[in-house]
Amino acid sequence: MNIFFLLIIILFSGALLSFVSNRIVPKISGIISFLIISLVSILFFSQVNIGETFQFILGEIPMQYGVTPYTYIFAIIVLGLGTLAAMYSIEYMKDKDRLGYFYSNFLLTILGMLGIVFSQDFISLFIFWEIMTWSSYLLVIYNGYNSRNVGMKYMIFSAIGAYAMLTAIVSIKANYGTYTIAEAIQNGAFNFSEHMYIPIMLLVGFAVKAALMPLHVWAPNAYSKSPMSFTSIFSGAMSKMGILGIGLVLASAYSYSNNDDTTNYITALRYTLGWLGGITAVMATIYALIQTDAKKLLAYSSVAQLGYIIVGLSTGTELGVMAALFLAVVHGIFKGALFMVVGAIEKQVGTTDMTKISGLIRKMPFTFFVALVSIIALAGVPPLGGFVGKWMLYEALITESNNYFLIIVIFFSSTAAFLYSYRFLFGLFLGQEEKETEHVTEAPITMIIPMMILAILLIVTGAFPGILFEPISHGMHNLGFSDVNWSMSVLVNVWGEESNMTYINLSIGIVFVVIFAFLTIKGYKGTKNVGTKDISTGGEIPTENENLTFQLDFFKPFERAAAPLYKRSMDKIWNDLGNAIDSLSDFMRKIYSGNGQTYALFVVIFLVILLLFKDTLFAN
Amino acid sequence: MIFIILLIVMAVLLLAAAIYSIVNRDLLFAVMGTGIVSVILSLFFYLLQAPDVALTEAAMGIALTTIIFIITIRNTTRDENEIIDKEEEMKMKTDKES
Amino acid sequence: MQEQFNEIFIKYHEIITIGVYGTAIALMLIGLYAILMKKNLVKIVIGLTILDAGIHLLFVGIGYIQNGTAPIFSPGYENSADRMVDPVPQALVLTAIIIGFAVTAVALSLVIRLYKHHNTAKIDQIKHLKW
Amino acid sequence: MKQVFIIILLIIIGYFLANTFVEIPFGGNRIGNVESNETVAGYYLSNTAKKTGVANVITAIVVNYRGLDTLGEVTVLFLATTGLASILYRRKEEEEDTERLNLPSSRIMRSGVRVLFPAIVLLGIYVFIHGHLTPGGGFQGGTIVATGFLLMLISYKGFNTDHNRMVWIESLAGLSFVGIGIWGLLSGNTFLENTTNIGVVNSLISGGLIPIIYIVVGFKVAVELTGILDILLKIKPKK
Amino acid sequence: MVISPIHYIFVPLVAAFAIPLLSKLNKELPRIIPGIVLFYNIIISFVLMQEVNEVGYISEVIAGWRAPIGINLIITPFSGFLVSLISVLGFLIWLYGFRFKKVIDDGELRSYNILQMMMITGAIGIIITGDIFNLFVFLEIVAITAVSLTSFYRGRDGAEAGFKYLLIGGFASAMILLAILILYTQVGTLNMAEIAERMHTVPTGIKSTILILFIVGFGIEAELFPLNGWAPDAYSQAPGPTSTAFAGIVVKAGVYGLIRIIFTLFDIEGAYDFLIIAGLITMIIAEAAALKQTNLKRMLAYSSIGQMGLALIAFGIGTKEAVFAAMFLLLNHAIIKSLLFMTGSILMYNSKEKTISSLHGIAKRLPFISILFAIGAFAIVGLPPFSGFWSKLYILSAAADKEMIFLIVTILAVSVIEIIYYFRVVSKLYFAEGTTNVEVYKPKINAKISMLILGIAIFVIGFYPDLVTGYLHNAADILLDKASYIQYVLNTDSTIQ
Repeated sequence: MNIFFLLIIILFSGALLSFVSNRIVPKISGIISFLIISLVSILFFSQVNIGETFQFILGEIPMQYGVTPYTYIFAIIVLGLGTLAAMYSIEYMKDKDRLGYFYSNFLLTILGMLGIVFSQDFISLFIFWEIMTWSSYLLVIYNGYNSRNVGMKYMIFSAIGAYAMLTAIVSIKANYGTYTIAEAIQNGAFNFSEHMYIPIMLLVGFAVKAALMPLHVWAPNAYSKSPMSFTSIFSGAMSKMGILGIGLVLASAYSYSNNDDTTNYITALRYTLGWLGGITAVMATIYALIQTDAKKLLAYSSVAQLGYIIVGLSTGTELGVMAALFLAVVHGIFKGALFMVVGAIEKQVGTTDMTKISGLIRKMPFTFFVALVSIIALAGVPPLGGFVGKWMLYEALITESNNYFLIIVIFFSSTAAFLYSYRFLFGLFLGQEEKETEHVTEAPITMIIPMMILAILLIVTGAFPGILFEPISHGMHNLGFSDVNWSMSVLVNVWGEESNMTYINLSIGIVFVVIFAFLTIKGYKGTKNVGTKDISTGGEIPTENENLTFQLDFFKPFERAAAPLYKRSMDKIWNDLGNAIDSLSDFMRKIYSGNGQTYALFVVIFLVILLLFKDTLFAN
Repeated sequence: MIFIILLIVMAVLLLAAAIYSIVNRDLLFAVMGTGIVSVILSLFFYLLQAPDVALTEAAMGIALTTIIFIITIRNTTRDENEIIDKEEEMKMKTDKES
Repeated sequence: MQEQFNEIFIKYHEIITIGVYGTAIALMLIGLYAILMKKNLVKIVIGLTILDAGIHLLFVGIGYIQNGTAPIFSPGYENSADRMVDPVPQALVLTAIIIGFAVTAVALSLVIRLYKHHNTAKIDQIKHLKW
Repeated sequence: MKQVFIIILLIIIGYFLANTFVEIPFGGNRIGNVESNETVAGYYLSNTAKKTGVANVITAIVVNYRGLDTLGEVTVLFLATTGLASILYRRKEEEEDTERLNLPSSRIMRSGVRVLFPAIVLLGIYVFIHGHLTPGGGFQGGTIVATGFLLMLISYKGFNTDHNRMVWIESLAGLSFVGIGIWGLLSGNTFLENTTNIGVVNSLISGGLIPIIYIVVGFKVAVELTGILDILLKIKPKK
Repeated sequence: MVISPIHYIFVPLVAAFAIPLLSKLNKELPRIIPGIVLFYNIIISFVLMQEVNEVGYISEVIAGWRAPIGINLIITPFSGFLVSLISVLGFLIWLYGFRFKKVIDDGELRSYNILQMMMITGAIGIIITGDIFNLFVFLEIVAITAVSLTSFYRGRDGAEAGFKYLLIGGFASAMILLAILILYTQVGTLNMAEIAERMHTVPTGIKSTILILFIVGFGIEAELFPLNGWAPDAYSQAPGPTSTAFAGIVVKAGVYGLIRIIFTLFDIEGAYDFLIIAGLITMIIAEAAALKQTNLKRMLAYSSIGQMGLALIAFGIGTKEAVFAAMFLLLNHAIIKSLLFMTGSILMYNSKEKTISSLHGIAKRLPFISILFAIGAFAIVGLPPFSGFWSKLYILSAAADKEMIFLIVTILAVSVIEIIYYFRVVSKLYFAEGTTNVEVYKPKINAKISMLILGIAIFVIGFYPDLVTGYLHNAADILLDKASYIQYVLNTDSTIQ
């Protein structure tokens, strides 16, 4: 029994098992799925050794499974995050119904992502891609009637992407005679000389999952509407599948960038991707600023982060790609943690509306700690992992790419990221407590543990980024980049300047801790608790039910500044397109007027047309 | 010679009967028209040395097809445009009594 | 008699051709016209029968050979096989006529039911099912 | 407007059909570019008499050479009857107050029909018994018999076809048709094969199974058509 | 008695003629006998399929006359595949329709069973006959039975749908008769093989006219675009088993007729391009019309038309891979769409106003039916790992080999529309608060079994397509090899068993 098969069969049977078992023993399927996933990850990290492949024929198509160092990076994200999310969701999903449905699709999603990691040929890649897509669709609409349209939008965009991918795949088969990824790259499927639509369509397909600019419309709603325990892998891991594909295609495209006929195209591609990523980052950040719902805020912020990653990939230099991959891993970690945090708050408080709750720091200290750590990572502040990624990204942009607007854009968006991350932290945790949140207690232990693990991971990766650099550099070598040489936590970039992460991080970390402790002590001394709604200054008493927390219009001036941007969103354009198609189809079906005689007339007209054009149509 | 004249006459009659059965508003007469069409058609067949077909067409087209058409008209409506005027009704009644 | 008939046939061949083929095609077109223009269901069925009649006439017409005899051997074979008209189209027409009658019967029964259901026999008023 | 449009369409169709048929000269034996002895018609004309012993070539074709067509055709009639029965089906509770639609029939007609009826039926039976010798056969004879029944049905209120008996006849006729076919399959080795000796052409007992099949077909057709008429006549006119 | 193709014909006929008598013995016999017959068909199919897969052709002549003289039945791997498919489906449909209608008089019952059985027989006859006029006869059998079954329910607009079907069907038969007539005047024979052999002698103008008449005639049965007005009405009005049979069986027969005419009889290259164009238009318009349907069965009907368009496109591409892909699509469509119609008719049966929107949250009451419907929907839009994916993949790769990028893009764009309307229904079934306290009609065990078999088939073919691909490749090769067909039919003596 081949190990890849074994893993996939375990996951599949686990999905069936958790579907069936819930009908027999209620609530058990959560534990089952957790056990299954942890079993799979144990098997994977113990049994699977990189580079071995396994071939077989299915449907007369040679299929090939295996793990390259490059995909290994993503396997780490998927399995690690998947295990933690499964563990987390045991408690989180406890008192929901349709658990069998949820967990079977959860496992199928993991199966899909793992399969994508495994698959060394396009067909199995596509198969697993689709499995991942529809199972995640079923999870997006899990929350019921109101999220059906969200799910529909998600499904439509995924379908468009997947079918663009399929077109590219069949064209590769037709033109380069292979379905295998490695051979396709060897035969130069992605050189931009002829059949340029092939890599472009592939990129479109992957970019949908990576929520790139014109195709990102589904992402914020889908992320925020689906159950949080799933969103943590939805945003943390599944979006990285798009990154995987994009990295693959771009890497092989860059390898042709120095022969003359294609270099212009590839530069153009790099610029477009870079700009799209940058615009995605900025726009998503600006939208994130005005959200009052924490989930929505995080959703937009993860779109922005994906924008960074794509910018990094688009530089096409060792440092940039490395930064992108590093960011991908770190983003998986902290965004998973953040969605878990929001999920915990949702479970404990009942809402995630930042205008309704505040001051949870005393109620849920551990959750707050996790949130703090991951927010710091998100904002790219030292000493955490996010900083390392961003730092490398900036270095790559400044030193090696020469479009400075992009740099400015990125800088701007990451500074703006400070704002929303501050708002998130402040709105949920700091500030005075509300009357409504008095009953709130800390989340149950099985939800705390995974969050804590993630937080610790963040700190570790911040302090010793080398832990991540090792697999990443292997992966990049596998991608064909001459390796960025590194030693444990010392990164030597291409000109050999050393930049010692550990000392920077540790020093900054110490400073942070001191300041933080100082602030806490200061903060506890002589603070006076007033309800946040108590603003009866100036003699006028507000009526009961109007909510005047500072959380409303948190960034009012900023909103006013960016008002024109909010007016025209991508959403509207897509909606208009959809309505146009809808009415067109409604017009088309009017052809079938219920009158039988009309149908007979159609037959005669058809006959006459054929007769008139018979010499052109049926010329012998 | 007689063959040709017969043929031409029959052709004219055939088309005339067909057109009559198409244009006539009174379905009963239209059905009679189709009956005439099949009468002449069976003659045609006979003339073209197809006695079997002529027999079949005679029995089928003249008797059976016509009668099922008439039954249908009795069960639906006699006027093509469904404006049944009084004296039609009266005539039907008198038919009933006799 | 025989050879006189032959030369008549040769002389007026076009007329005869038109007389048979033209009549048949004209019948078909008349039937088609009824099907396409007439609103009354019974008229439409009449059109179908006339269309069929035209096709049957064509069948027999192509089978005919000049001054041939019916494909039936009389006792003693004084009518030889090579002067017989083509029997295959006639055999096919037999089948086609019976089938046409069956179709007509079913169509008329449907007309009766439609009239009972909709209380009209106009095809353009019977369109509950559309789009 | 619509009329003009449709007439134009019809003219186009007629034009193309005429174009096709002017290349098929009327009279004179011509089959495309094929010699007449290569066509199936040539084969039938030259071989029917000695190979099937049937004087009426059309009967030979309909019953023997293309027997499957005839079987299918009988089936079509049978299915049309069944379909009519299901389309115009009335539940039991609607059954009782259905008197048959009586067309106006005078006394003269009634007495005439009474005289004619046996003659017509006899004629029909004659036609389908002599199907292999003279023009006509099962279809024609069956149709004639059905016409006789039709006359009785429309002129006599009291005259009722025994439904039970009709079911028996039609089932047995159909079964015997298929049975003869299967017997051919068993005795010879193809379906409907004419394995009995074919006798002398133009004698009544000739052509082996062909006359038998045609008689069976005659019964079947007669009963089917009578059944169709019976069903149609039983409809209560809408008032 | 050795099993031979003629068994397909006479066994159902014996049953059909005998049922009226036997129904006097026992009221249950009319229900049961068709099941036995259809099951016997399955046995025949499996015997013949194994044989034909080795031999290549099975031919049997009627009344002991060799091929051009008498009528012959011929089974190629292609027709054998279709016939076996139809036999299995026919049995499953019988199983599903057994006691489907709750209140039914015995008179009605008898005619219903006879008609259903004979419709399947007629479809089989269309496929296995080797004689063009005989094909017409079988076509008429199918037409009459189909019309009678369409207007079987008297409460609804069955008669209307039936009349439309009959009107257009009358057109079809007239066109085919005319085509046969002209063809006979040119080649002097009715046997398909001999026609194909002599086709090159026919002048081009006449040839194309004949082809056009045939295309119109069979296009009506195969639901080409301007000719398919009858289809949605008939599908939506017929009883559940019958509309299943329409989608699974009757359409297949029509498509087979069209393919047989274009591939075997004629040698006109333009016809292939015509197939592509017509199929493309059919697919686009049908799917667009399906997008806004409110009646579930009507929506399924339009989607079935669209799938047929896709099949015609694939046939029109004309390479071996494309034909293979098209056959695979026919197989998948037969299985999946039958499942969808079976489940869909039960769902519709439970909705008062026969609309999709009245099915809110019915999955709580009918979990089994709903999950089968969902599986069918996922499979028909071609999501892996269900079976529909493979046929779509093969079609696309066949199109890509001919560098038809536009075709690929169109097909995939249409599939996006398909995804939209199917997923709309599925999410309505599952995720909508509906009045779930109504009394629902639950299917009997036999219906459940037949639906379950189809659902399992979807999974099996989806996970292991190599089960069928080998046979289908063989079938495609032999379908495209016209010369050997002619040679085989014309140069074999009268007795092949």
